Amino acid sequence: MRFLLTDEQREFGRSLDALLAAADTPAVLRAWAAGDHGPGRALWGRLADAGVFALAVPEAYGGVGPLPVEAAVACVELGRHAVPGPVAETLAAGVLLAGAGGPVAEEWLPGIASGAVVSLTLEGYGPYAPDADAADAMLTVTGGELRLAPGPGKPMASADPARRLFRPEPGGAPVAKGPAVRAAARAAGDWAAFATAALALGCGEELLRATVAYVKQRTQFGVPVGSFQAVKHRLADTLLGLEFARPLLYGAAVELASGLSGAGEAEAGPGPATEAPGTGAGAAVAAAKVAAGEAGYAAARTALHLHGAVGYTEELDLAWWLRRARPLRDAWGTPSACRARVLAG
Amino acid sequence: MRFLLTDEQREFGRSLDALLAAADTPAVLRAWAAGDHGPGRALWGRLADAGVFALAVPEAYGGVGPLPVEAAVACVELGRHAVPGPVAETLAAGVLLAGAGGPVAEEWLPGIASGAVVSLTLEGYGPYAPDADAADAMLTVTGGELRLAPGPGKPMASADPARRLFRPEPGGAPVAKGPAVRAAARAAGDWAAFATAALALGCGEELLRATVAYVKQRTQFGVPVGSFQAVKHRLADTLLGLEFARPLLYGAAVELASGLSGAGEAEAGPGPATEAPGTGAGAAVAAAKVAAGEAGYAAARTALHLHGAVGYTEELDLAWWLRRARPLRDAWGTPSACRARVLAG
Amino acid sequence: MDLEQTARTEALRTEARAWLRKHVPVRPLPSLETEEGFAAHRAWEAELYEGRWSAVSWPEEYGGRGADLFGWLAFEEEYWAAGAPGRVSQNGVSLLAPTLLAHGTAEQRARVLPPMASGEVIWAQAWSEPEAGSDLAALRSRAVRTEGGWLLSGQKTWSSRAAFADRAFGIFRTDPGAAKPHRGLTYLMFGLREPGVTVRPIGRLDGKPAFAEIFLDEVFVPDEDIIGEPGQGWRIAMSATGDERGLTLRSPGRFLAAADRLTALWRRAGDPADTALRDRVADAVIGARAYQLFTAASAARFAAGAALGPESSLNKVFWSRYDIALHETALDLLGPDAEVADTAWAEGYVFALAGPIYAGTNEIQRDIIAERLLGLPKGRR
Amino acid sequence: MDLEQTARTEALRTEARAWLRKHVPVRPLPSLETEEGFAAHRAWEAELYEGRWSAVSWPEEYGGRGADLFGWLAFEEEYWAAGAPGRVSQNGVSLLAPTLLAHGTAEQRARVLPPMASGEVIWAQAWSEPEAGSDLAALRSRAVRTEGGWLLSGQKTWSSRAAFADRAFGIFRTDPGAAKPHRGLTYLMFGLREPGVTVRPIGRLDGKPAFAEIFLDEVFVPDEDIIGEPGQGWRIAMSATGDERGLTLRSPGRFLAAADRLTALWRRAGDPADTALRDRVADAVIGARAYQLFTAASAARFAAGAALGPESSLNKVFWSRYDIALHETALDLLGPDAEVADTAWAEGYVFALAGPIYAGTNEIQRDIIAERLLGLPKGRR
Repeated sequence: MRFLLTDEQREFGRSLDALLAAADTPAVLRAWAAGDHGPGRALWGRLADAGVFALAVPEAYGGVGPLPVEAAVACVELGRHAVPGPVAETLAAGVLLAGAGGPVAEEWLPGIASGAVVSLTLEGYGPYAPDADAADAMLTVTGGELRLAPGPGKPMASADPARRLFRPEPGGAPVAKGPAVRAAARAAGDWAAFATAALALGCGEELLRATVAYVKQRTQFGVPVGSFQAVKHRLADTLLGLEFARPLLYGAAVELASGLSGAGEAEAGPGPATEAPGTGAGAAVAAAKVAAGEAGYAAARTALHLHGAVGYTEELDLAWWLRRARPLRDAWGTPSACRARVLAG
Repeated sequence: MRFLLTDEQREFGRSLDALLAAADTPAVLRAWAAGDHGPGRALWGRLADAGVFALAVPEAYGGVGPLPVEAAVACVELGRHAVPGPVAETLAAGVLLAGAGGPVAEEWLPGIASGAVVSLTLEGYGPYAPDADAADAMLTVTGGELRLAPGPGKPMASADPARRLFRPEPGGAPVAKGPAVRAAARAAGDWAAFATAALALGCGEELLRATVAYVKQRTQFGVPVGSFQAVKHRLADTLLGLEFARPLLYGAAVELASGLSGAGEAEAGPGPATEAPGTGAGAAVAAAKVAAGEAGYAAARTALHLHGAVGYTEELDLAWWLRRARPLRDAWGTPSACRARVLAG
Repeated sequence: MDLEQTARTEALRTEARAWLRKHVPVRPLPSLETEEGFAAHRAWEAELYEGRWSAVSWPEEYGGRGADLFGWLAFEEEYWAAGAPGRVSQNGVSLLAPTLLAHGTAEQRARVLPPMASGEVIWAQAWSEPEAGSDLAALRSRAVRTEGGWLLSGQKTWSSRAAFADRAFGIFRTDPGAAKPHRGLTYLMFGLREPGVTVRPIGRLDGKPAFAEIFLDEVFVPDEDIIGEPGQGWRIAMSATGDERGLTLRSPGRFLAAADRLTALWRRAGDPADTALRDRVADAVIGARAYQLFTAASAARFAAGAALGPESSLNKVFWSRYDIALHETALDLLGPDAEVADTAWAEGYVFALAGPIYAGTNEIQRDIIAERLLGLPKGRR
Repeated sequence: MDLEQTARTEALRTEARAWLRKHVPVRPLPSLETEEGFAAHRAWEAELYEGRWSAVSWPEEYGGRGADLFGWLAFEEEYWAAGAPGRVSQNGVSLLAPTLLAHGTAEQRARVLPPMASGEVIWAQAWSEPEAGSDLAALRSRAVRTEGGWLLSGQKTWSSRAAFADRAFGIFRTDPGAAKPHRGLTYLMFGLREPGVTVRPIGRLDGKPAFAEIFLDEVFVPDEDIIGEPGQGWRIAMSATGDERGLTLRSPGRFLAAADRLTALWRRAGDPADTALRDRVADAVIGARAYQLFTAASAARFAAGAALGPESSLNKVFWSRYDIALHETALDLLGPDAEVADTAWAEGYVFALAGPIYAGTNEIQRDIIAERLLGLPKGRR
């Protein structure tokens, strides 16, 4: 038994960390929030070169996937560095299109593997496609029909300014339909939740790291704030939440991997996703999502509180992480919806 | 506006406190738990002499009630001193019988005012009549019919050893029935919940007091345990819970008083209680019950934790309080049932 | 024990309700934390002043109604129940004004209070400094004596709404050699558009310039704008954060109205089968009522002459937690729309998040509760 | 990354499952914390020993199966899933035995371990003293050198199950003049029925004599019952509370089984419309899985040679909170029957309440997490 990342997987994470640390993501986020998607798109290109988006795309379409463990490793790093854009949606779109197959898969999957940006809505989840204005395509699935939305519709501001919300405009001809699309949409929903859980975990890790660093140097009453027991215990609880979410995330990755590998042929073309609602992978993803989402949000509440007034502002780069923890907690399955799913199996 | 106890009310509380402090309630509790109700019955007699049980009995039947504010004052003291026996049930029986009227009221109400012990079950609440083995009467209301249960049935142990649970044996002829009984049962249920809330608040107060005293003298690592910030903050939160439950309790008392005074004639004989489910008094009682019940239970968890191993034993008198906080939280309306009632109005 | 109000309080309530019904804007004003919204709220203060509602607890001579605490509580209940706008003059009315009434001169009161109440002059607080958050004794900004007044230099921060306000008040170090850091501080008022003042707005998490940094470079303050004696600033400031301040920082009326709005949202949008959310809505209703009654009891004790002291720490911890829980519940009720910014709930949530941080962090409040209400030994914290 | 087990682990699991299916008593044994229940559990240990299941991780020569951590985890999952009885030999098997295996002599191991595994000799720990709870360095009980051994005097307390146990182990002060209080302590084993020993049972909150005080008055301990060298007691005791101990104090199998029972209770007795309780049941399921996977990852790192150290503090805080939350959920599901004592859930609840207190209070664990995992400065606490 080896419930540990391999050396290669850890090295993959470290290389993404290095890439992103050098990328000045706060500057990229500021541009993205101002409507300039150029630096963000360029960063996506580099992440695609590093192999991130190919992880959800089967080999037959120019990818290397599906590789959920590696996807979790990657999304934790992207979350830690607050990469803007519809990361979870694009990975899920890879799974959706691979499951749907046909011309639309041929058309879009190689692009996803090499850095195309895709937003997505699925029946049964929230109505908003994030960052559709920055996306090359916006997919929707309703009633077992997969469509390319004709336009993004009117943007709405999110609590996270580096994120805009769109209700896909209705219409557009179906590009795939039937039971394969339904099954693929279920698998894509699980992947979107799974990737979002990983982003939330990474986001929480960075919030904790930054807060620990802050309370070590910030003094009040002549001593570091981090020497007060109330502060220490709150940070200990924050770490506890994150560290017990992490194994659920990787446990879900293992479940997703075993589900997918059991249906090898589905990777090469249309075919039923192996798992029905309520089976292992879906429940495992839901468990990971609720734990990581809540832990990331708790980390944000802790970070905000322990930074005091300055944490309540846009002054620190920290604000980018603070504002996305809650959307990540709720996207692709609120805690309540996830808890219901855990027991539905 | 004067949302404060009068001097007389405070003096009443102080005198009960003095009476109970002299009564060695832990010894009374030990006897009660061992099945010897003598010392407990004697204490009830003294409490009746002090006017406690007359507070729920109208003047026409030898009482001075209903006086809910004074009843709250009294029950907080009885809770602080962990008086054994069906206190809430006996007070509620007073309200029930006063509302039902007729011969059964004539027969039992004067006795209640002077120290008779009565247990009670009401439809819509839990099935157990506590301490029926120590009671002079056990009342039940089902289907709008008030009965004297023929016997207490088989006892079951409660988590609080100074309390036994009985399911009243079925049967017995109805001694009153009809809409007046239904209305009286509703009012009695509110009174039982209200008195239980006051007992819970008093229980929590004593748990906090004892714990504060303990952590001031207990040292670890060379300093009083009470100087650790984690300990201080936990005790501060415990106080907060109790202090914000208290005004809800007295607020409910005021609501009960205004409901009752508006139906003055009901005090002298059968007549509808003035308030229907969901109206002010019921919702106010439910709010007080959930707040006091949760605060008392939180105080018990805090007390147990901060006393460390010795708090986990029967060695300290504290154990009598620790073990009743949770039954008081759940009796006559669990937190969940009370929250539903708050919104039902 | 009763909850009856005096006839005077009830008359005030009735009059307020009638006036508010006629005057409260039908459409919500734009956010108070924007330039446009600030102006709209300033105009609303003028309207309130016109009706003598902008500072009900002040003496009548300055535009108030001489209402006692119960009158103020009743007015606040009516005000927020009517859905009336946020109070842009709050810093002046509830922080500076009590200080002036207690420690100012008659001339200062007559000069400062009426334009404060009318919204003509909006006041910002200049309290915190970058190195002095919870630890006010670490203040460094200084006032140096000069001909006919003082010259202020230094930096203040977290000044709410200073981006759009007119004047500010705060304490400054006038005697750097004082034996203890709490001494040698002086309470001063100054104009935010005077030479030497630079105001740099600070964006709140939601991007709104809800507060600012104030840089002061030899800003002249005439003697007439000192409150109390030089060197008494700390004592004066602390007395203003005392009993009544603790009671009036957040009125129960705000939370009663918010709990009502939450209940309405739940009845409209909530899944009745979702008892997890139902329980949280109930807790919001219960908490608002608890806070209302707790405050009523405190006000009654205060009116009877009791000192409240550290009780206000209970108050602070309660409402700051309550406010966040209420808004989190609302956001969870909204489902996917919770994420949409620029809604009243989203703005209220961001506002609530500051609660545990400002006006004494909740850690400090809980230390005070433990040490001063429970008598636990002081630790090193 | 995978969750595949080795063939050896799976073989152990399969064999355990088959054996347990045949042997686990159909009716639950009486409570372990009563005299009758203690005897019944002792007999069950003999049956386990017969099947070589009472100490799977011990070497085969002492009655174990030489199972590694994964084998032990798999066995525990099967054991608790089968509804098998609580382990009356636990203190000996999981606390004293690892110490003997690491620091004892071959003679001690051969003499002590087999009767421990068979339940013939049940061991109690004699660790805490009245004045030394979390602060073990304050231990006062002493061992004084005598001909061929030592004489123990003093008082130990919170000794789990000492009321019915046969022998005990603990550390005693042998050198009162040692420079530091941690030095001068010696690890000893002694009989609870020896002359000079008085055992006073202490009732747990539910009245059961779950632990006891041990009074020692010149109790003779022969040299053969010292573990390690005199003066090394602290070091030996600490090494036994180290890595593996942190992992094996509460097995995930216990909580997986408890979460399954809770889910079954909810499906049977729960109101499906009550999402508030549903969410808490889901959290129990999620938490058990999280703990299982967290432990699996720790075990894998440990097997790969890593030191776990303060990670076990995360573990302790997690399971102790989890256990209480799970039992509170069960009691809330039971409604009015929650109050009835002597049910399995009620006994489990009382047992769980001790979690945050023993084996290092959760306050101390959180200090360790903050200081050693997050690198925060030591405070005065």
